[in-house]
Amino acid sequence: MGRVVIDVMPKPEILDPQGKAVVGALARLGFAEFAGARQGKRFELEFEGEVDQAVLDRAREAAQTLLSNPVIEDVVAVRAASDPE
Amino acid sequence: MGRVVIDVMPKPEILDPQGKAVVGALARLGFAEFAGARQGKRFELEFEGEVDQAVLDRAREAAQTLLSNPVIEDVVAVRAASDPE
Amino acid sequence: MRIGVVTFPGSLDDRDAVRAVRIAGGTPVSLWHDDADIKGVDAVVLPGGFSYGDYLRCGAIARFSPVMNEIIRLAGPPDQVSSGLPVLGICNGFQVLTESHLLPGALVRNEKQQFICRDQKLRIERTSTAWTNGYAEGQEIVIPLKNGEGGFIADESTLDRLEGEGRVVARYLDVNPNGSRRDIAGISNASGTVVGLMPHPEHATEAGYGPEANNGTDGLAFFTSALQGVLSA
Amino acid sequence: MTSDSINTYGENLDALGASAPLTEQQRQALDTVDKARKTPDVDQPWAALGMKADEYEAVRKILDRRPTGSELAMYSVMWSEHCSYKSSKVHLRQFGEKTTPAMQEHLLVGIGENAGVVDIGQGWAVTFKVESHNHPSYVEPYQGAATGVGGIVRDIISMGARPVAVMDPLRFGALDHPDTHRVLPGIVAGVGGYGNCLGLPNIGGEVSFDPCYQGNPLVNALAVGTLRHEDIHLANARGNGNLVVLFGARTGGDGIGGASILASDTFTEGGPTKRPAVQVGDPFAEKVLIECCLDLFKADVVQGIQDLGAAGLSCAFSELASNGDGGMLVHLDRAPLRDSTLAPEEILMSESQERMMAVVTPEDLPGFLAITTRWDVEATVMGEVTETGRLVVLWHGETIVDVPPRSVAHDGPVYDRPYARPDWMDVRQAAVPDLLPRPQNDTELGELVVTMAGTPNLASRSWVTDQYDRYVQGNTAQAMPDDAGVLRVDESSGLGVAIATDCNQRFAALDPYTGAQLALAEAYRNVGVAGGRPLAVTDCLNFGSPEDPAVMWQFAEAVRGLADGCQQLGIPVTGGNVSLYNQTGTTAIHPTPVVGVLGVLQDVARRTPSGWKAPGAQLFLLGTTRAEFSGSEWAWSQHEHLGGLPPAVDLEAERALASVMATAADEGLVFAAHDLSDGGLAQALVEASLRHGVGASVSLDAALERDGVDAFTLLFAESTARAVVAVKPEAVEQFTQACAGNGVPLVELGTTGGDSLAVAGRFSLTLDELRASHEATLPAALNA
Ligand SMILES: Nc1ncnc2c1ncn2[C@@H]1O[C@H](COP(=O)(O)OP(=O)(O)O)[C@@H](O)[C@H]1O
Ligand SMILES: [Mg+2]
Repeated sequence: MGRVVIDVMPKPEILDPQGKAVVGALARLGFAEFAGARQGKRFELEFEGEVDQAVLDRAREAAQTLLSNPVIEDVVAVRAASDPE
Repeated sequence: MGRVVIDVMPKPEILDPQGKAVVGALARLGFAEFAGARQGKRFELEFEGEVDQAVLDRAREAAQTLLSNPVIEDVVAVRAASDPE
Repeated sequence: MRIGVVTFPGSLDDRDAVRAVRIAGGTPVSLWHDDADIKGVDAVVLPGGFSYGDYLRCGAIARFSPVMNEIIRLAGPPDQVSSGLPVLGICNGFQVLTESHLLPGALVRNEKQQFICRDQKLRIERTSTAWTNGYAEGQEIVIPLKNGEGGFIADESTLDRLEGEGRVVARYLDVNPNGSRRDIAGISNASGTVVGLMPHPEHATEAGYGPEANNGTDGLAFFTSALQGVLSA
Repeated sequence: MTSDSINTYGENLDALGASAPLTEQQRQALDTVDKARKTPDVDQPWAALGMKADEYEAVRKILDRRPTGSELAMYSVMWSEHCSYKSSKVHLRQFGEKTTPAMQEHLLVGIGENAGVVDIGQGWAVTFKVESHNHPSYVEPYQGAATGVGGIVRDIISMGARPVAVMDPLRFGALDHPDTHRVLPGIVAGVGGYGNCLGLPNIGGEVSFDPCYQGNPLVNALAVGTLRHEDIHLANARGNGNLVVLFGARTGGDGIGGASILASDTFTEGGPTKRPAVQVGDPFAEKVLIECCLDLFKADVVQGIQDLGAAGLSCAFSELASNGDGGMLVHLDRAPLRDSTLAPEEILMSESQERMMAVVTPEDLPGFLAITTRWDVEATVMGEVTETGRLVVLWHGETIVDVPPRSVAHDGPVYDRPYARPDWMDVRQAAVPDLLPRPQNDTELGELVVTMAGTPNLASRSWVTDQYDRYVQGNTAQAMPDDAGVLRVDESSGLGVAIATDCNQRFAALDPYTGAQLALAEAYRNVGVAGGRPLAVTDCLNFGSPEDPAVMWQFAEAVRGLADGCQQLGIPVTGGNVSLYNQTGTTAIHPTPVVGVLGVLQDVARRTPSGWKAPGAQLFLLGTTRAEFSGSEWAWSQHEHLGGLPPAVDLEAERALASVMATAADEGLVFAAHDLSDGGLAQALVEASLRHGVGASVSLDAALERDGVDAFTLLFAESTARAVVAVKPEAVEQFTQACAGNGVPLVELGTTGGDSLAVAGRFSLTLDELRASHEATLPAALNA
């Protein structure tokens, strides 16, 4: 069973209310050193078999059509679960 | 400016309705080869300075107290933005 | 006049939209997400709710349903000036419209990170649409707002363009409940046929069951407008 | 029918979950009935499953052998306090015994079914029920509260009704306690997250703060459904050869042992498996399930539907069989699983959410599956109804359960636990609040009105209620912050219902018998004031450990009080829920018998709202005020005092008040009416003025003279059977006569209007300062 990891983050220029809320909460809990935060999504897709380039291409296609909204989000990574980021 | 990436995923034994919905939608869009999906969160925290072990420890603490709900989620990675997963 | 109301799995306000169409004097026609046939309706309402649980992103999964493929085709490109099928997306329906790229921008989590339900004051800013021609320009109305992800965002140039082309249909007054950029509550496509609105006019069409203000029927004109527009077309 | 003969429904083989055969090793390890017979002396973990030694012995006796692991799982979970009501049953009987034939007139389905059903006229019926989800909400506030809403809604669906509203009586520790800040936002978000996503308007509830709930918040959830008389369905498995179909979500490891371990004993660490300790709800799946069930009922392709809640399949199999012909054969390995490693015992105990079980005739199966397919709901034929009188469960063909279903579902142990009025009640009741310092002059009195408007228990609840959709479905005539939620049931006639839930736990702590009646009286009054004619009661009895005789006494007294009260008011208890073991360490919560009352309005357009909208209405105070401060919000919030005897109950006066208010609503005599409860007259005037920003000018003199009390008492005492009413000027005469005719004392207070609350000769408070106090408290505490 192979696994593909897809990371989706809000575009840097887009306001990220969740990230803003996280910074506020971090500060209140004494983690003020983290002055910025953004919150995105991480998907793990399971695939029957090896994850090769063809699978990654398909996963990227899925990431771009369904798993992210290009108006506000970027697909920042598509990789096999074992690969480095 | 350093950046810490934190990955949080629903615990494997916990129902993940979002992941379920993603699998269903993928299948309808013709990506049926991805038979399983889980959806988690990815946080990027910004830090003024280098990200060293001490910062990562603090980030892990933040991940475990605020950014994840230990009852239903696992912190699967805490790393410097440039580090491999 | 036949107005279609789409039901996706997880749609909630579909029955309310049907009722609103009927109160306005139209004939509601129920449309099913899985059926590309829109039964020759004159206009379509995409109702509020949590289509597919709003998992992934609000409206993202509904956007790929057979009925939406057909609606997207009939509505025409967002910037075309000649008019296509009139579509009103309310709340989740608005989210479906932005996910479908029939309208620009996106709707994100409320600034306060909480679901909010309140009687919301709006100003109608564009009346040359299929859904707001029954209002006076600048008219202030109160209709319910209820959403968790109702913050309208777009990049500055898109916002400028929307303003410049007069495509902001309604703006929040008094309180910006969800952090929407420039207090935007609703927008339209270029021709004014497709309108997305975060608050719920269908919940303000019947005296006694809507907000206290103005008898609670401030939303009715969205539906009577559609009948007007369709008649005069 | 065996697993072979089911093939006669060849085209529906999809519905027969296929599973891989057992390996020889797995077969060896399986605890079958055969094996149980041959190995009588195996040690079984009955104690870890929350069973007592004599209960385990009783099971052995019923079966005439040791139970298999699966049987033990079923008995332990079904005989837990939560499922069997073993400690409460002997007392709850009173609800039935004290229901007179007259009270049954409107009762279509009474206690004992998934939810009671009440006839509201014109062929319409309403079903409603309140349930607790206290412990799970403490462990995981969001999911605990969410799944609490999900569970009660499934009860309503199983009766054949369309769910139309929810309510949420909530109780937390002190507002400034850190744990309140952990649990409250999550619980509120969970109630909203699930209810909003189901498309059910939230039309009311409670938010109460008291240190007794620190470490044990109470999350009660009430659901309401509507149906036509002919649509009532009962969950039972009748008809030899009829099929038992499991549909909805897949079964996972959620909440295994939850029913027995979470709800019957205080928390135990870890547990035997590393299965998830909490259930996660999927409101989308439940919304689809609602529509799917309604379509199934409409198409008439089901005999009955049972919801899966606590005790999951164990409960559904045994209750369906026990309520029906008494036999059932089940192939457990067909259950679609989310986690393929689950053992049969775990599948039987799993409390995975969003599942239902239907009894379907073989002829109806294709129609049934067509509907589940349309809604994309997974459905699996698990087995069939038999006439054997036995519930037989097979696992890959091996018999792992063979029991009389009644012994599991209905003939569990019954305890008449010892109870005794604790001695400390004397001390508590003797500690009257008479000597507590009071305002010294009118200025201080005015200041107290402002302060009280902002105490945690009296402050505006909108921080909570603004997170709930009250508009969806378009039938909400009235919701928060009015006294009762009012729903239209019939769109053409306007026929509808009013519902309120109430309980003042401090009153119940001072005297549980009276306290329960006061909860009933308050909910009844809220419904009555809105113009509803009260018809039926549901209750959620939240108490500490029944093994503590003092708690058991509180419980017995509360039930007796509630049953007597219902009898006197002539409205039956139609269903409810008992939640015991609510305590932190050995300290029990205050007894908290939450009572929900449902009333009928012939036309909800005629309801009476709680706040006045316009100047010029005549204000009257109905009822009599006495110096009743024990358990009051004033004594508690200003002096942290709790002692004495609670206010006197006068159910005849409540009935008269409700009757006047029903007439006033029908005949359109009044603009607004607000009942008096926590915080007394002062708080009622404040709330009714703030509601639409229209103040009032009142004089206390007439009331002071008539009742012989001082201004402080008139403003803050919590005497019952009272309301403030804004009467239409032209109807004063008629209204006064209605009061006289019903023996309801009335005294003039003044008129509505202005932007302040002015009390002649004493003080005048601007609505702005009152609003600032009333609205600041919750946001200030919770947004921090
Ligand atoms: N948790 C809640 N959910 C929904 N409504 C609530 C909740 N708590 C309080 N409310 C509503 O707020 C209003 C004021 O509550 P409360 O003061 O307890 O009413 P009352 O004293 O009339 O019983 C009522 O309309 C009540 O239904
Ligand atoms: Mg009240």
